[in-house]
Amino acid sequence: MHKFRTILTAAFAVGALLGCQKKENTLKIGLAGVQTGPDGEIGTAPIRGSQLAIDEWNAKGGVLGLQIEAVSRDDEGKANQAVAVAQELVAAGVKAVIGHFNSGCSLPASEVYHQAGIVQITPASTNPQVTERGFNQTFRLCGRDDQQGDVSAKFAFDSLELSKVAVIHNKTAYGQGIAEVFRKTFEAKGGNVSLFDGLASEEMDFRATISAIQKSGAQAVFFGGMYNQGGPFYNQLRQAGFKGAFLGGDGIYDGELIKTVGAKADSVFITFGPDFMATESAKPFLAAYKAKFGQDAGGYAIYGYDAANILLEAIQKAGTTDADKVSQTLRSQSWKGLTGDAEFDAKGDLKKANYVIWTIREGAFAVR
Amino acid sequence: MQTPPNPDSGALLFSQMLEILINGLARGSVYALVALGYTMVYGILGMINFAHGEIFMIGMFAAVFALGAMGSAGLVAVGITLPLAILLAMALSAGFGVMNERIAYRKLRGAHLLAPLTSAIGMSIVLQNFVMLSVTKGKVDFPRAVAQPLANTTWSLGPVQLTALQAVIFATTFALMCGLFWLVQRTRLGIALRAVAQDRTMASLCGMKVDRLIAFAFALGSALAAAAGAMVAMYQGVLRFDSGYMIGLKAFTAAILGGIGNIPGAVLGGLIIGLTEDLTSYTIKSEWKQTTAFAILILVLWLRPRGLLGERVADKV
Amino acid sequence: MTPVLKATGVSKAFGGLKAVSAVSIESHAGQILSIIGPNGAGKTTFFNCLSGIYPLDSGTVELGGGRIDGLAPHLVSRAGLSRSFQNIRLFPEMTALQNVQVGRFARSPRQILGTILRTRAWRDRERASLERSEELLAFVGLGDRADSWARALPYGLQRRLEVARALATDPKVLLLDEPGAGMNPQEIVDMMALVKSIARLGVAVVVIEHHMKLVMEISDRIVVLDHGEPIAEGSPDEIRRDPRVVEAYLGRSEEPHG
Amino acid sequence: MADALLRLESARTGYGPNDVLHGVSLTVREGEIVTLLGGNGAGKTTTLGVLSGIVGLRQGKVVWEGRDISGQATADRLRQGLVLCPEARRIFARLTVEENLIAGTWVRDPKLNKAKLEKTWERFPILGQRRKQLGGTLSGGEQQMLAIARALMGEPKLLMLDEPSLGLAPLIVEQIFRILVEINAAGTPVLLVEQNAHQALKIAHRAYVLATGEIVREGTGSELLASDEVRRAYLGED
Amino acid sequence: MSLPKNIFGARAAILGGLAILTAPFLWTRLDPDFATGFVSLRLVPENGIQFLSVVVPAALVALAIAGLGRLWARYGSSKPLFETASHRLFESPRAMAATFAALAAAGFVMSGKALSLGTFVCIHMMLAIGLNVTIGFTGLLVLGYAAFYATGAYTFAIAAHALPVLPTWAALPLGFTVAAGVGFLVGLPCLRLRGDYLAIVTLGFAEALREILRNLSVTGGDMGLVVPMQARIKAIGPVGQGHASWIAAVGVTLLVALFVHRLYHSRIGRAWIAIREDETAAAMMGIPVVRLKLLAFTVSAGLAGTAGAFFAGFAGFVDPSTATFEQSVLILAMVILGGIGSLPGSILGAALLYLAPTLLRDWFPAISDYRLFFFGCILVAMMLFRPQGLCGSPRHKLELEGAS
Repeated sequence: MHKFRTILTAAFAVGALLGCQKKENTLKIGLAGVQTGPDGEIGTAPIRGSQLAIDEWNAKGGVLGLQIEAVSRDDEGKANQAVAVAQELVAAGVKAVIGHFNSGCSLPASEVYHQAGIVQITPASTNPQVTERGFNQTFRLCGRDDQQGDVSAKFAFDSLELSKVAVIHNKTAYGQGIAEVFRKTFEAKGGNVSLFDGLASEEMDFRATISAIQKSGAQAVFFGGMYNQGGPFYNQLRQAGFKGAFLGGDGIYDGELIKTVGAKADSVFITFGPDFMATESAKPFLAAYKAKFGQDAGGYAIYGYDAANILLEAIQKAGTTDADKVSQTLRSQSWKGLTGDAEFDAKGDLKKANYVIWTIREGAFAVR
Repeated sequence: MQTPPNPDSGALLFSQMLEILINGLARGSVYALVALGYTMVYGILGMINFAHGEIFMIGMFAAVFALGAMGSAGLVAVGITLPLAILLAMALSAGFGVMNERIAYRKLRGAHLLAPLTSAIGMSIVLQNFVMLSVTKGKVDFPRAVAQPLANTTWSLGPVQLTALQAVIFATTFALMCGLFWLVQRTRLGIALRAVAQDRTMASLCGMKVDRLIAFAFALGSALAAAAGAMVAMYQGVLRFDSGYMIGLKAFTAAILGGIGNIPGAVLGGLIIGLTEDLTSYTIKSEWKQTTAFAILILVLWLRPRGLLGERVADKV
Repeated sequence: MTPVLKATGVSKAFGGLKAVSAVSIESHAGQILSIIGPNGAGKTTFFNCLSGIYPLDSGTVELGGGRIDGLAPHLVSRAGLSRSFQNIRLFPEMTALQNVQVGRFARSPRQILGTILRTRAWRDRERASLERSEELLAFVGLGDRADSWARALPYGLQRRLEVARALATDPKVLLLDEPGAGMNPQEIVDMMALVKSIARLGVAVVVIEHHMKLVMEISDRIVVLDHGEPIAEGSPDEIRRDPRVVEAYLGRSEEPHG
Repeated sequence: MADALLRLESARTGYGPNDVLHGVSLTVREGEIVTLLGGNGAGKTTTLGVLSGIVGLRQGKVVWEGRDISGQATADRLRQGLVLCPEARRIFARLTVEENLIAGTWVRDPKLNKAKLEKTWERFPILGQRRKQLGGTLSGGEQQMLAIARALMGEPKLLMLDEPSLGLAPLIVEQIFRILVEINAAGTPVLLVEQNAHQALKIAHRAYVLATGEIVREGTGSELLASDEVRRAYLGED
Repeated sequence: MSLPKNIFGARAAILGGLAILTAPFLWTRLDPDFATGFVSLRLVPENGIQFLSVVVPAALVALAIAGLGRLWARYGSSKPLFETASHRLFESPRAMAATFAALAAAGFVMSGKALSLGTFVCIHMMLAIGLNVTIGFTGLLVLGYAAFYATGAYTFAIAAHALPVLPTWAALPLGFTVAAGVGFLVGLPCLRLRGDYLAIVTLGFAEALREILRNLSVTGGDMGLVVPMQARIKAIGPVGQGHASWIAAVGVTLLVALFVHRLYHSRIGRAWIAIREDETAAAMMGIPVVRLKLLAFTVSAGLAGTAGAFFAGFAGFVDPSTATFEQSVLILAMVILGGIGSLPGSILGAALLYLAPTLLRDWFPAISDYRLFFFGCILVAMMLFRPQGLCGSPRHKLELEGAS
């Protein structure tokens, strides 16, 4: 038994050394999202945007008198990694988290933040479920898939006067979510979804699916997925002689899409926020981003930037980092950002989802 | 979920079935080309070359690199650049194949099954990440100006629409397969390859440089995979560092299905897998095509453990 | 006296080649039967047939009155036939003792739950198995090498270990495939003594051997195979004088008869 | 007597810790048939392995036409005409007869293949009849002929054979030995490893008896036929 | 056969060949012109310089470590150290209890991050120990091991939804039983196949299973399933949720290890090794080879299921990524790195391979993209230079030398 006690004491001693944490004099903010792997490029953009905002705040003297320390973590776009990252961030003592990128990551991770009582603002997870679970400190600065799918379906039925559409998705929380909302709205309006099918994320040859679309007699295709599949899908549709419209969500809003489909792409309709990048107020941000990271800001960078600014401002206004107070403050008023005025509803969603329809014109995205 | 086909569109349905057949065969012939590489290496070494899918991916990138280099040099005539790019891609991939053999396999010949398999898995991770780190995490577009004209040219053969792109794929695949057949079955080199596959000691007693012949088999398989890669890149329009994994797995499935080590078997297996997938996509749902492909594999292995055309070789005691 | 092992008309062909044709043997408890013949005569194939590794084309094998042909090797082993291999086939990554313990597999009852919980009954059996294995190691002269890796043992001792492992299955019949191969003269003498002492335990021993000296000294009876066929059978003295045997080994000395 | 074509000088080698050959020396001269006899495990096959270069030497050397070739690879020795027809025939079972033969010409000029094949069909008419058949489908005797023919395709200056009579019926064995005599008569020296002592000694000019890795007796074929050494090496008689 | 200068020449040839082959990837950049649809190639040194600036120092560090490793191998062997320690541990209930108590108590002073990381490490230890039963003990090549992990995880998640009264502890028997059952059914037809075919069939099974999980609604599709609160590991009194998970993880891992240890040191374990070493000889010893292979396969699958169900109870959600090839390869690499067939090896391998990339990412965030690249390099290098793994015995090495 003597040995046992020795071991126990030693274990405690070692543990105490490990567990000993130095006094904090910074405010830690977690930045989480996919940064490596296939989605790494698009996922890094909002994190960099947030980073930029935090740098600006630090330059101005920080918040509540504290310098802000960004703790950036890569969830690799994988759900289980996201849980691990979330637990790490909680353990690292972050007071709030901006992230994650993929809906599939935000969903499980937000449970961890919820339990730990940490404010989370996602700049890009559009799956409705993210804010549907009654977590009062989970916020979303972008639109929801149901809003997006809804807008797209109404546009397809009302403006394009389509009655028969094939709906294809990439089987992810995002893609399938948006596709299902599209189908629901479209059918509710009296339209007919002639085909509803999912594609594996690594699949790039869609000819068989396209044949099935043609067989179903669809007039147009709604694509719930990302640009890397959306581009080839569009090209192959056109090669197969399909002339109908090609609709999609924000996942295909990326310069890479245009590189793939070319300048002559026609009848492409994408739901996305209004053209924030073209506004005068975004210019300094875009310039600073390019200067810092040597790259043009991607579609979601600006959301990351706004999320950080709004979060820090709310902390400043609340005068504390306490999650309940910060959440309350966030809900209580309207926030100014590059993406327009943001007001959060009880769920943590934006009250006013401003999705507009974009199209490709002369080799660039343009509001229709 | 499926809308029932229009009763009066029987003719349309028929032509679409033919189209599915063509699409499935195009996909299948690509699998077949890649499967040949697996089968050759397995036939000669009894090892699964797990990095073969990555060689295929390297071939995709190499083709675009070659087109880019020619583009920079001002050479844009598709009729010249495309064949040249495919050849260059084949050469570069062959080099990668040889290097792969040299580093990850040669020392492990005759070792326990697990060792070469593991090093091959390691090699495939290395190659994939090398391309990701050195080229891009995102996608690369196959130059549209090269692929589009081919894709937009369609020929009607009776009720069937065949694009020039598909014709190129069929023609190249067919030519390469015939070339391989001729090489393996009709030439001295082919005899030597088969001899090495059957009895390495006797082959070296015949004066054959076994190491070089094995490296040659790797080069050959890699070149075929690169040709397939170039065509797939053209066909689907984009390529990514992880584009090789699934095709590699499918092609490997095809090789096993046909009876690994057996060249006609690999072709047959590739076509079957390709057709199965497209038929599943068309008649059931795209969602289930992987499942049906693997279900067929398991079924075949269960009923015929040597694959469809595999030979029964007596186990030595 | 009834034989323990009785093989009748055993035949086996590979492709067109008749490796073993119509070989019959009888092996009695406590006796040593040797099978000899030039290279490629089908001796090892015959052993593989007896031990269930190859299915028979025709013929029967009886062990203690029951048929064992057509049984899988592990069932043949359980029925009481054990063997060694021409090219030693130990389990190289196990100690000498563990090798022998593997041989006890079928002789200890199944107890998965007992294994996990380490019940008293399990421990008793495990100890019994261990003791028996140690006994066998000592019997073949490896008592002091119990914890050596099998692969690390010298060649001669590996052969002995293989014999101990075969004995661990409590065989009624023991087939030894070239127990003296690759040994130096002293080791061969020791091996002869060991084989004799096994027979004295009441086991029926069947030996394939090339060392004529070994064969002539230890055998009670000898069967000679050539081209898969039995060409002679008898006591060592009879075999020594049999011209067919000399011919099988040295080739024909005259032009073919008639 | 012509000069020594091949000399093995006190060769010592083995596998693992034990030596299999304890200093074996032998000589083959132009035009000879030399037989190497010995019981199982005497080291006959290992000796051929050393000569052909698939087994390394621990001591001693191999001298070919006056040059030390101990360090040379199999292919290089083959190119100089040192051809081994190995034990158990080792036919490429899934190659046709013709392809098996072509495999034997790997180090030679392929332009000569046609003529060489013609010659082979003449010498072994049975192989000519089966030229398109897979090697694995031949009978044992035919396979042995194919193995010899394949070795001959390599244009040997010295043909080494390892137990060509193994597992063959007596009539076939005689046929094989007749062929060996013919080959020798046509000018190719032969080094023959055999267990069929009587047949082998009858055709041999000279012979060696190998026992446990040592040459225990050397002499002409008829000398050895009459001696007891051979019986002892095989039958273990005292 | 080859002389030293040859080896040097060969190395130079390999390096030279690599430099030429990788040149287009390292030193050029593709510039697509979306207007014309052509692409051009431009020489840019940055790509290559960045890549080499990470890889070359890493290679130098690796060489230094390898040098140290050689010294260690020459002057002291790792095997007795780990094997003896683990043997002593698992043979003594008192040592087990002490270890458990010490680790559990350490949870009080461990940070939340360390607790979560530790729990994940434990889950992977269970997986590595389980896979070692097939690959290490019995020599059966299983490439789709993650499929059984997913089976366990989904089984528990679905059951917890169907039975709202299901307690957390039910995860273990449930995960084990169902995954073992699935393993049995998959193994039944497969075990007649040759080694590498088995590898492929299990891989195919894993891929098909992942597709099925992604397609069915009962499994929640790609989004996966959230495990109801009542079935998760909860805080107990002063012990927080993270700490409770850690204690449970340590306990289950020790039990799993003890289970395997006891099987290994019994007639069943000896029979498994015998089958791995020589199937025919094993059969001649009266071992029913197919039945024991099936047993190993079933037990191994069951252990993966246990780990999976534990994961579900711990993480609170499951998704199809539990069945990916990447996950399978990770577990395989743990077993191989630790040493095939060695129980402490699996434990060590799991700890190293799970912790190393995570810590690397935290300490050197700049090279976090390179972690998989290095992971692959380690797999290849391990097979070439130390195929027996960290704790393995040098048998495979001998085989290699015999072959060359």
